Amino acid sequence: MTDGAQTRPAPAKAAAKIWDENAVPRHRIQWCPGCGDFGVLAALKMAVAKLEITPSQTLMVGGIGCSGQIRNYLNGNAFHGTHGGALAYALGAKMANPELQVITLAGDGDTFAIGVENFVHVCRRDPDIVLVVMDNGVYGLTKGQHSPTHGRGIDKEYVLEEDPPPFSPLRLALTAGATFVAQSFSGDPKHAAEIYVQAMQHKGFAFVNDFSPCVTYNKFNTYDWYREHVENIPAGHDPADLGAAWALLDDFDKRGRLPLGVVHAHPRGKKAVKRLPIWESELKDADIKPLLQMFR
Amino acid sequence: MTDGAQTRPAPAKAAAKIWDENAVPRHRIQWCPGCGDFGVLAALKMAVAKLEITPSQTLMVGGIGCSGQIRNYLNGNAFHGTHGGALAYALGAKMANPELQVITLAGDGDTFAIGVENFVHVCRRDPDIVLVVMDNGVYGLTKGQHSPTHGRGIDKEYVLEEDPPPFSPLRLALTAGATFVAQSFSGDPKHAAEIYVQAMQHKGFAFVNDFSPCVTYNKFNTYDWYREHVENIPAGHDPADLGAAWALLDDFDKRGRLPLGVVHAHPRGKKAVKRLPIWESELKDADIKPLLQMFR
Amino acid sequence: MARGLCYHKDGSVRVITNNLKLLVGGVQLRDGVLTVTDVLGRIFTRAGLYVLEMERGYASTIYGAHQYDPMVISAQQPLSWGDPYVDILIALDFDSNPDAKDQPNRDTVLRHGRDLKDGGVLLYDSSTGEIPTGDLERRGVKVFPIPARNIARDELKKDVVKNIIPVGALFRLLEFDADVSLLRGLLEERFLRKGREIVDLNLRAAARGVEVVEGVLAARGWTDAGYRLDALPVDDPRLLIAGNEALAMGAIAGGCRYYAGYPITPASAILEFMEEHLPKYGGRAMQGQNERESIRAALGAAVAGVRSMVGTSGPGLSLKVEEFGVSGVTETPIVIVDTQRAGPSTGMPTKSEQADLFLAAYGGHGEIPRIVLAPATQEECYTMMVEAQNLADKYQCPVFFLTDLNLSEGRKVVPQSFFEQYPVVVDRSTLLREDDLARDGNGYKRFAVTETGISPRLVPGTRGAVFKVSGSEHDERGFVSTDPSIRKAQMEKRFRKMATYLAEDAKPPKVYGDPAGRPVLVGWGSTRPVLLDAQQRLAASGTDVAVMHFTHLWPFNTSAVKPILERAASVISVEQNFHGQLADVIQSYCMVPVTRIVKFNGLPMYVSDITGGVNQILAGEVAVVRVGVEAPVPVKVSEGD
Amino acid sequence: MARGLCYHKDGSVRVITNNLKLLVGGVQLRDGVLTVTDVLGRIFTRAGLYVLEMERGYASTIYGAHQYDPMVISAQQPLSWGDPYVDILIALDFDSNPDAKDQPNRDTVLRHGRDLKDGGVLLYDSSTGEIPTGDLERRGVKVFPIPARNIARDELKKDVVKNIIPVGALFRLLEFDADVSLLRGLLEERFLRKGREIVDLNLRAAARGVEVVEGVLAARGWTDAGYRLDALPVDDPRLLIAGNEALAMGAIAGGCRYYAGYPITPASAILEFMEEHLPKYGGRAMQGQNERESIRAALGAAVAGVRSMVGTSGPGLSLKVEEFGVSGVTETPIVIVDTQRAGPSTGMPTKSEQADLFLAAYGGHGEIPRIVLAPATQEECYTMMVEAQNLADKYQCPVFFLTDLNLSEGRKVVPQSFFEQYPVVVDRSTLLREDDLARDGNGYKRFAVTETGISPRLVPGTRGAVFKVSGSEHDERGFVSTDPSIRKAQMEKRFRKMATYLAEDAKPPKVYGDPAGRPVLVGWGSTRPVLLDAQQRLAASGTDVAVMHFTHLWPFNTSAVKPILERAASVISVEQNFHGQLADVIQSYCMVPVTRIVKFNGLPMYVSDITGGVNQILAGEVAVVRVGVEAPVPVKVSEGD
Ligand SMILES: Cc1ncc(C[n+]2csc(CCOP(=O)(O)OP(=O)(O)O)c2C)c(N)n1
Ligand SMILES: Cc1ncc(C[n+]2csc(CCOP(=O)(O)OP(=O)(O)O)c2C)c(N)n1
Ligand code: SF4
Ligand code: SF4
Ligand SMILES: [Mg+2]
Ligand SMILES: [Mg+2]
Repeated sequence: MTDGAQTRPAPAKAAAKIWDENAVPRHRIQWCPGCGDFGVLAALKMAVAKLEITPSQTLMVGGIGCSGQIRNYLNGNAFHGTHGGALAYALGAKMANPELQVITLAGDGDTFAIGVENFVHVCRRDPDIVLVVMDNGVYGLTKGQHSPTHGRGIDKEYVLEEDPPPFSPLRLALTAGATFVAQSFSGDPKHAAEIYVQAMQHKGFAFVNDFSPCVTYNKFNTYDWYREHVENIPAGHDPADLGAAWALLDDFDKRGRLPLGVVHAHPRGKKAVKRLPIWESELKDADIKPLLQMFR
Repeated sequence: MTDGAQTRPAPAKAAAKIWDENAVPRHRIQWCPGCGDFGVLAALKMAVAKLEITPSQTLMVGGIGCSGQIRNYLNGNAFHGTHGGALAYALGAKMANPELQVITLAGDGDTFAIGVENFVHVCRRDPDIVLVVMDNGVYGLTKGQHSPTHGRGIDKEYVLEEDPPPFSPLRLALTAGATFVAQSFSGDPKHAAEIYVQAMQHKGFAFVNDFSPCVTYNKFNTYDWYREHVENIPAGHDPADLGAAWALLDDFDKRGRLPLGVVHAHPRGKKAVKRLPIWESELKDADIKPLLQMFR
Repeated sequence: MARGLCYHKDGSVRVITNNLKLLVGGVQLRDGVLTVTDVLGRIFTRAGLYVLEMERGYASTIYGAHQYDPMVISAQQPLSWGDPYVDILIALDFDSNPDAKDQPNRDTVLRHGRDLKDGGVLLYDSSTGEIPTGDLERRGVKVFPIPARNIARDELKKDVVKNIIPVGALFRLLEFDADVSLLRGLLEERFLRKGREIVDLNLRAAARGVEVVEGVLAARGWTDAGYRLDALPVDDPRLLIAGNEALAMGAIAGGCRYYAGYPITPASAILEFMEEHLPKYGGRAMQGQNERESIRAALGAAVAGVRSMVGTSGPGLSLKVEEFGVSGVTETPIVIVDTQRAGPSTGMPTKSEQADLFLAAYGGHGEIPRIVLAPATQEECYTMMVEAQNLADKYQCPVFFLTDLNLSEGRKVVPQSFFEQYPVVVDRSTLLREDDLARDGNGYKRFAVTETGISPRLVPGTRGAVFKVSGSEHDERGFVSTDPSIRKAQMEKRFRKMATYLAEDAKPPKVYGDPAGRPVLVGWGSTRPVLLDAQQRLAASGTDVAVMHFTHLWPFNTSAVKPILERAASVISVEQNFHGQLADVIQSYCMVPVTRIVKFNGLPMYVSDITGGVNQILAGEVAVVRVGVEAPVPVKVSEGD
Repeated sequence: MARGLCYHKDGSVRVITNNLKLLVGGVQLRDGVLTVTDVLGRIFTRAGLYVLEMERGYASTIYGAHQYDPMVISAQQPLSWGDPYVDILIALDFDSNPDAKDQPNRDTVLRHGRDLKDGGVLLYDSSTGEIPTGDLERRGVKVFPIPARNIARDELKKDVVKNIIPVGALFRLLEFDADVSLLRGLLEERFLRKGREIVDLNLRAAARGVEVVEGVLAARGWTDAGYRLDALPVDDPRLLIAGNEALAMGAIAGGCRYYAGYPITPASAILEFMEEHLPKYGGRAMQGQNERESIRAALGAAVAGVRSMVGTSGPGLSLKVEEFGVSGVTETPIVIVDTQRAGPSTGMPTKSEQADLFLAAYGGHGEIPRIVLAPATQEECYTMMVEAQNLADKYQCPVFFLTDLNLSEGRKVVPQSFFEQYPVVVDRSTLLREDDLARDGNGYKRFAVTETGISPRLVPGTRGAVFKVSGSEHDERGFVSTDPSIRKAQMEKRFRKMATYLAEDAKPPKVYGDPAGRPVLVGWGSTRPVLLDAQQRLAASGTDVAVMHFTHLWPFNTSAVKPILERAASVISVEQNFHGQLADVIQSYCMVPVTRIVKFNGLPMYVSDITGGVNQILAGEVAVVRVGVEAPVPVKVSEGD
């Protein structure tokens, strides 16, 4: 599949259209009509077009779920492995080739249930990759079971081990040391796109939790419900200030609101690394003689 | 192996000695001389003796590591499965039989590295079990590699994905919704024992992070280092107040101190459940006829 | 094999009664394919007919893919689902596939029209216009266009009743339920609490379906459609039940009181069943937060003494492998249900396969005793699950219960009395009672080395003793040890349990026909019905074969199998996987060469696949037949994970 | 087999030169067992002697267990580690075992004294008093009590030099390095930067050891100890190297530039080696936070085009199973090292076993192509790892590299020139170059269906094309599909790679001796040396057997093996596992019966285990010999995980 780069140079104008190539044609996309993931797809295309990224320079790693299918709905390299593993593949790919724009796209079940083992540690490792979670509170693809964010906004007691309360992805990310933590709403793709752009520009691990309603299996956290509960982060907020980030989350929680925008963004000093050797030319004259001395 | 219960009734005085039965004799314990885990073992025995628990009513689930071996160093039922799985086994055992005193004993690598997938979700589920983590900042049993708490107190930049910064077990527990979060120091077994007692009395998931120095592989976080950095939580602190818990952690962090004591304790309303049916007598008259109707 | 209508010698056409296969197709989630087949299946069942619905046609996406659901209906319990050919095709989709603009018709017709028998019936939604069906009509197919969507939307002003219109139409052309009593009965059960008018609206919809059909019959001057269904007297109530439902009930009956699972197709239904019903029996069911939490929690419950089970499918089984060893070495009983789907990796999550035998038998580092069972039918899903619960308890090791997607989700008619009368036994005699302890005093050894290999198990909380249980090698009391002699004794003790199992509990494969000097078809699990169907069809065409079918796969029962296969003329394994996994195992234990008919393209094994394969192999053309056409389906649609 | 001293016909005793086995034992972490054997091993190697140190004796706890480290030293490369019997026993432990109060001596003597040959030598630390060794002396054992701990503590005032005292003593009684030049050389390399006095102190310690020995010799009127070692001229420099070190270097030489591992015995050493050295070659090594993160990150790096590897042992391999399928279906190359240890589950983490063949060959739901290799020696750990890197790249599937604890940690002398002269080839010709793309234009298909089954692989970032890679079944471009014909084509394409591998790259098993009409011993991996040793010993006792040894285990090379084994008189598989896993595979593919000599008690396979087993089997007594004594070790110590 050509990335279009070679057939035509990729000037800003042309860029947008390139992203429709090497992708499942629109009419064959198998999301339910109205699925929030359409908004994420639109926002994602706006973002990569805005940044004039070349598809061949991109590697999208999809989770398993309705959401993860997004990887095949636009141009760019795509990989998809096991449920919950997306972040770990992305970590390795980025460590191997820092020149790639690595974007991880997964669901809330994939990332926070089975995938939390990777989420927590990738926040600590801070690879320069983006994670967009399509958070719909359910396991869509398996027909609507509860995900770790299910119950958002529902006022009830959680009295049995079988039925744990939801947790906050943003707080978990901050606790684990994520250097970029943001939230968006696929009901507002333009705004979401702006946040994705910042995430892609961030040097380090950039986590965007996107409210992406499941119109089929989550009848509570609907578009309307989100519209009533989301609120943009005030202009005054300083994302670099971790304390302010926590305070902001506390304040929104108290007021029963869901923040949209960048909660925290504070890049860590990192050591620059080159792409690892791949080609024979780069590998052929590896001399192991110096290693042999230690065995004498 | 008898738990001694049947050979003699278990009055408070006798209790203490009971815990030495059905256990690896002291002189065969294979921890390094001075290992912090000796302190945890002493504290644990004090706690169960104080509460006059019967060994046969106890189920200890050990992690894999030097620490996990503690399960065989005192009386009581003990189970030990895979690395990182201790909390999940304990969860199932407690759900099955709420009458058991279930105590999970594991290392920081076992719990926070490979086991974080269970730690986070068990905090949410809030089973009425105790977890004591023997936190030494290293993988002791595999000869000293870094655990997720390695680097505590070391002032350095973390500039590569290979070398992630440590995280705070207490903050992670609070974020995930743990209802009892405490910290102890095996250098002070008496105080640790008091905390274990509170943990065992807590109705819900009780997490105690115990600083348990590895004298062989962690030459930085030594007994002396801890003695210089630990500080008891002030009497005024209200563990029931979650906000206060966070504030306390912030305050200690700012001052470069490590809190000892109960940071947070606030039981959730829970539904009482009976031990699940086990014996033929309890199982034999299960009538499935009512279920059949749905297939007509 | 007979295709299409039956002809009298005089050439006149006879109407086929109570013996047909129909297929309902449409767009997933939108067109209500399963709503329609559920209504049809239940009503036919109540009418005393046998319904078999073992082929699942859906995609691993929620909306928009092509979905279909074939159904065999007959007066007797059908031998099997037979072949792809259908008598009646009901196409619920009303729009054209944008990828087939040149072919102005619908996915369902386009994909399944070729399987429609000569003289069969096509019933399709013509709301967006009629479609050219000349080619079909030339084959004698009777075509009934019904603008169901439009009728529902424009006349009845309620989109959802669109599903009932083809039901009415179908009933009319099958001259079935003329007084609508059966349909009314079902509708009232479902909707009466929502109000009589809903029921009436649905009945009007059905009536409109009838009208349209009658219009076509009149216009074409047809007296009938060539097929009819007659209700039969029902001796005792019948159930239309899926494998997952049957095995879940078997678990409850067998004493399982703790269940954990992580959602996965096609095992999720077991989790949902258990979450809804297990608490009624004093048990608990938990949706794990990941694959390992579920099996570990289940093992924890088992350690506490409760009969415990997990259910999953391929990917989830792979993620549980390390826990097989925990169960094996700690001797903690666990039943592991694997509703096999097409792998490897995510593979084809909504397609059926039998490719996890290797994983169940050989998965895991090191070596543990284990038992692998594979039921063939919904009935065995129930009875063998009761057995599985007892075996796990007795042998204190993992018991794998292998179904597959078609068996787990496929539905079959089973008399209610079958479940009511099956004698369930719950035997927990390997558990220690408090008085046992009192008797043998202080000496309790969890891993006592015994003749049978089975060591009495202590339930924690029992006063008088404690256990030390470890995944590390241990001595009889459970303390960690690497003493070579202790290691040897414990390994041998654990594996003696498998010798005991083979001697006391393993059921030999069922043999149908006389294998001596004949080709023997071997198979396992859900393919038994097609194997027996193929055996009859081969006999009819003059080829006598015997069938050997395995439900108890592991440990392999060499002494029961080898002598039989050594007497056979040849051995042909029929499996839904690539390698012929059972074939490899048989060769390893019996050292007789096994030729293979394998199918791994996601479609069910059909009778004609087997008869065709057998003829090729017996003709000496090949040793391995890989079933499947090379031609891609006529319509391309993308699919999900 | 000859035990103890050699006697002339005239009955006088000859001194054995440059051919002995010694064993150093003591308390783990405390007594410096490995420090002593490292010093000995390096010095003997420099002296032109061949050292073989393949038996690991330690516990899965850090401190306090009994540790021992046997070492064969000889003038020629020894055939194998032979038998448990030792010529010289060096006991570093100086306190008595509280569980053996009645026996006032040390674990080392108590455990290994019985393996000491008649006329052998015992050298023990007598700091806490002398011990009764009458029973040993009655067998002609020369006993040398040395109060090493006291000398170090009281005279030399430095505890650590206690380890050098027995070294000096040993050298004296072997009449080796009389001018201390070799010892001084090593000590200077190690300690000179810390100061001359450290070196001198150690030399004084050694000298004190010499004095004590001379004291004993004089007192007993012994002229010598019956053994001596003479330094030999060294043609080219020699290395004393472990399997893990050799394979890690092989990976670097073979182009691996990304390594990930989660610490686990005995694989951790590979991780530590890679963390230290891989960056020097532009690569990166990462300690995973869990078993899955490590292999997933490695797969991610491989997707990015980098040669990538993970290393683990049993439990970690079980946790990676789901990723085997990802590698298989996404056709992402990965080398997976499994340093096998005794399972199942946590099992015996510090004991060696060969019980993961089933998992490597059959592990995972569904079916994937895969390659399984098992080197036999340190040399092959290097050369076959280079091969593994190329195979993974060419066949784009998981390549399993099975060592075991003894091979991975065991050390052997290998000439440096072996590594310097081995012609390393790095072949990445299955990767697409930008100009290839330009040539075949827009049509890039990641999963193109080819004759060989191999599809050219795109490195992401290459301008001109992109890939869509999925763990779900897919079409040639990588888009998800369940079209039956596409599925069939992709499954067959993937498995054609194995046919290509067997035709182009699979190395047949090595056969030693003429199998025709003879018993054939089959084995795999690290047991080759003992197999060949046993073959010679059997020949000496009049039993001619051939040996067939596998390094390329999977896919099974039937056409290369079956004809040979069919000509054999009988087939005897020798394996360090319970089932005889290779035996089962051979029976499955060759359909010849395979008898078995299996050992699974944690001890290495000894020559006498094989010769004894072969004689039993050939005598027709049994079909399976399970090696191992039933008597527990004389001293009970608890152990850890
Ligand atoms: C190991 C494993 N377990 C279970 C599944 C089944 N499964 C597929 S998608 C999914 C969860 C999807 O939920 P989410 O990640 O929130 O994505 P969504 O469909 O909601 O977008 C599950 C459990 C699987 N594919 N692999
Ligand atoms: C699946 C698996 N991977 C790796 C190991 C090896 N292993 C044993 S203990 C351990 C970590 C121990 O660290 P910690 O949990 O902190 O316990 P400690 O020894 O420090 O008390 C590891 C990685 C294992 N047993 N199982
Ligand atoms: S099920 Fe939910 S998440 Fe999945 S496609 Fe439909 S709306 Fe979207
Ligand atoms: S290695 Fe460390 S943790 Fe392990 S026993 Fe020794 S001191 Fe304790
Ligand atoms: Mg979701
Ligand atoms: Mg630790």
